[in-house]
Amino acid sequence: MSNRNPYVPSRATILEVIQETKSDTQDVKTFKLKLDEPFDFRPGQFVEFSVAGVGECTFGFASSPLIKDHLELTIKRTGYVTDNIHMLSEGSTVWIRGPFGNTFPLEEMEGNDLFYVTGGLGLAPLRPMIDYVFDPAYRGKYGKINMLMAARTPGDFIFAYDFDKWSKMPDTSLYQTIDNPVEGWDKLVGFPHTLIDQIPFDKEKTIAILCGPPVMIKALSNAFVQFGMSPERIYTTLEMRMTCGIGKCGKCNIGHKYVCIDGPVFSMAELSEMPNEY
Amino acid sequence: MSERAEVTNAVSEEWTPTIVTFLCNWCSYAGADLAGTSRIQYPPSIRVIRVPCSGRINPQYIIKALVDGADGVMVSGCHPGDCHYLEGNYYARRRFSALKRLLSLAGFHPDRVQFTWVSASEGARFADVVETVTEKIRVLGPSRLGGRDGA
Amino acid sequence: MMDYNKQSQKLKETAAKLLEEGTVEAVLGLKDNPEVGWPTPYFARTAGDVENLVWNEACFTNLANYLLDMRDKKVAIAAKGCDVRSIINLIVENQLKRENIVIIGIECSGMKQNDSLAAGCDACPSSIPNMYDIVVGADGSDTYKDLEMPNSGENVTEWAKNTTVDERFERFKKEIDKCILCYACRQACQGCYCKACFMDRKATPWEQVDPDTSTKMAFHLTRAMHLAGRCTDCGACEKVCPSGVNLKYLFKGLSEFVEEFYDFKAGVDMEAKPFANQYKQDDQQVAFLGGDTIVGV
Amino acid sequence: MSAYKLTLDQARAALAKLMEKYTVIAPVMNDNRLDYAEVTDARDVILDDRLPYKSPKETVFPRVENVIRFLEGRVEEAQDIKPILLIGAKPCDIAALNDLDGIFTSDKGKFKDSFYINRRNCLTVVGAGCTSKKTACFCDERGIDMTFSPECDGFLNFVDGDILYEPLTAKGDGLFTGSEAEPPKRDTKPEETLKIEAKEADVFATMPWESYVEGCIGCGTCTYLCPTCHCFNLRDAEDKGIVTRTRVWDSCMYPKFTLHASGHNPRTEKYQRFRQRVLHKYLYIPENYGFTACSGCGRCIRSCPGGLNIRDTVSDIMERLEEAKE
Repeated sequence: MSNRNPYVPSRATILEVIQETKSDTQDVKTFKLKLDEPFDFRPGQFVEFSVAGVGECTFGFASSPLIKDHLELTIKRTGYVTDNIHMLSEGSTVWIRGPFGNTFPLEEMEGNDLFYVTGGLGLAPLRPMIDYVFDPAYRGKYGKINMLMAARTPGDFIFAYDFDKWSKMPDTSLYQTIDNPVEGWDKLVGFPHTLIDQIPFDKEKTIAILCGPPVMIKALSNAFVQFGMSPERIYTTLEMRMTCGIGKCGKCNIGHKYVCIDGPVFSMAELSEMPNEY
Repeated sequence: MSERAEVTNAVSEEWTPTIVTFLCNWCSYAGADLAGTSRIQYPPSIRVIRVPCSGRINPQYIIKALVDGADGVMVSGCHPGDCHYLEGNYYARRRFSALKRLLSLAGFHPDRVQFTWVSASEGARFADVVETVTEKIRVLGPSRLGGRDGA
Repeated sequence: MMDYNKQSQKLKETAAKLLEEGTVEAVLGLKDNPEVGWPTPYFARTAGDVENLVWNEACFTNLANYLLDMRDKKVAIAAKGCDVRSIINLIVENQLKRENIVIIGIECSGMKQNDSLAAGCDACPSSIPNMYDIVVGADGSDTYKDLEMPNSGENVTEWAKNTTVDERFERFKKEIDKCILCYACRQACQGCYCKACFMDRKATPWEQVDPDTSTKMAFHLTRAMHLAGRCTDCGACEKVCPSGVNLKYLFKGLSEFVEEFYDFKAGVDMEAKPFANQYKQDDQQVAFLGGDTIVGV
Repeated sequence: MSAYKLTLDQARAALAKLMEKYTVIAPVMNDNRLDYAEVTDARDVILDDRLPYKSPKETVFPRVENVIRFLEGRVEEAQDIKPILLIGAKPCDIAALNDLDGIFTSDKGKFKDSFYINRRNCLTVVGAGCTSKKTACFCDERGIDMTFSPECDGFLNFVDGDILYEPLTAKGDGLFTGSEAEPPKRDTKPEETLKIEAKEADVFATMPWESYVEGCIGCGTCTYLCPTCHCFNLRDAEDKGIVTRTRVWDSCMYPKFTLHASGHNPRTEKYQRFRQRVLHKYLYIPENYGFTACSGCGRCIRSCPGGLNIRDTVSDIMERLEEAKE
């Protein structure tokens, strides 16, 4: 760790703004950023992203860690800061500090099948891992890959432009599901935890990686455990209200664990020992 | 410092106050429009915010304008009985009377907050009202809370 | 005169009876708390808990607020005049149901906080609560004695008539400067029961502490405005303030205004409509276009 | 090091001299209340047995503090720091400062907080003891000697109406001088009896939390006055085109403290927030840093309008844990 003051952000410039969702709300955008002082990060980590004069927010990385010249953040418009972020256009100056948090245990996962289950925006923090594993240099180290993506409506899928590429990867199955039936939709319908028994996977060899709203994570992990998977093999990445990202501000603790330094990646085995307050 | 002393000391004759003005869409805004199309002259002191009804104006807006340094606030709606929504301005009348008493108790000069009724056909009256209100506030001088952006 | 021991005795007996009969789930009262220096709120849930209840000259806490946490349960409350006024206001505003509350009306001629008369007691109109189910008189008996009240409260309207705008601003500013925006006044107020306060929309309480005073002014003025015709003058805001901000005069002045011009007083009539939720076609048009409300139209 | 004996008047004169070099914070009367505040006249300083209303944590962790300034294309640190001399800090407040040091500067925290360190380096602390225990004080149960604290830069002892100054570090050396004397004898430190030694699971869900918080109105005064509460928020403010990021206190007793942008809130109920406050001090910080972050000053108990009592709560938890063991 460098001597740099972890509170001081460095400058970044927005290269491109991508409108992600095509539904009526259109409330998710991906921001492609160029950093003045680039840094390396690992899948699972997050940054503190701020607009000067507006405020700071926490976001997980949404691009592959192997891309070195820029990074991407996928942001949903939900509050004061994100409203203002959504008004930014190409060339705007923003500020970034990070990376913070722990990472997915990629090395420990080698040799296993992977099963990603995501809900809505939950796909974004998993994208660094998905892209990392799909990279030809690392793909051989992992077995079969299942992906189950959930969204409210067909227009609410983020990174839809990548789905085609991902589904054509070797030994990979990609499933999409929406909450309620819609005319013209020929893929799955229903909440992810009701669907995992329809998807063939080897519960002894698979590691499940979940990300989505807290309700979905709770329901899904129960479903996986009932299905016979061991809690050590289920990983999730949690979200919490955060201010500092370095374990000082006292906001993101679950018991004595701080999501910003001990997390955000936890296995279900770890979570079951923590107080149920997330 | 006394409010009136400020005037003589700091304010030149040409100073025009900034008056945040809330106008109801159906009467007073149309009245202001009529004043404009009839080319009636009135001081350039008001900053108009159009609202659906005077009953829709949250007292918080008025308070916020004052504490953030507006020199005055003016609110105008339909005459009582003429409300487009039948009774909105009756509620507003009660609320604003209380608000004016409150602000006066807290030491905001009563002349800084003005409520009035102007109908769509009273273009001349609108200009008249703006002139009266501007003059009253001009005499008081700039708001003592006008720290922000030199308002 | 007041006999707090006998009142305590009567309160305990009544509470025990109510709990034993199962009429109520809990009796809301006060228990002794030497560390704070005055009794603090306490829910007696069993007949055994009743021994913890106290009644003495420092029982100034307005308990009406705590009923909001027990909305759908049947609760008895040890209530003074100010508590009852607050309960009536909350019933008027549909927050409480009369049938869920058993009021043990305790006669009170003013409470003491730190050896001086507690905030609000100086202007209390009567030693007898407006509404009650069970009587606890000044001497612990079943009849009220109708004691003489201090009646030394400030008449804010009179004060305002005799001061200039600058003097009034100075008083307001002096109080505002002490404020730390902790919102204890709001939390303790019976009228401030909103689930989401206008001040909480964007930021958390202490985030708002600006170097300038505008946010503090906006908070107190808007809160006073929201309490127009709803403030029962219980003084809870001043009693809990950690920095000693005394802004109750604003609320009191508004109450005087509402009573004078609209003939409305909060906490008197359970059947009344809330002040700001009604109008009369011939409402007085006070101080429209110019004029000083203080000196009339 | 030896001690120096001087009269109260001599001490005041020395203090007046020190005020040229330092911003002196000491207990002074402020609106009929004893508070740690900046001293403008050395005669105002009150050194007696009373405990000031607020804690002195603002000397190192101000309520509102500018930390970063955004300039054209770059950022700079924007702290405005003056050397501060804190006089008359009570042993409980010194213990609490040490707790804050542990949280913000120790190696166990993974990151160090440079804004805190900057201020801490500029702070000199001179303690003063208590002679009697006040209502709601429970420093003895927390293992703090109310008469003396060795963890500061110097200490003022009161001996027969005179002052005996005892320097403890190089920083505190030479602040006050007088005729040399022997430092007074010390009692042994009391034993730390009030603490929770249990697993999270044993305390978190099994204790009757709702019964502890019935009086709570959610005003947050407890966290405001607490000498060890240190939760904060970062907030941007713009003034005439210059954006400054400020660090402001926050409080876990407010519902918005943990509200997610999505609307989900892990702590919606009063009892959950109170549980966080108690367990953060008595369980989570001990787990992470190895000490309990409560100095037993009793401020939260004395000032609570609802009569919540952290000491009674913790001792009730201890009793229940004992019972469960048997």
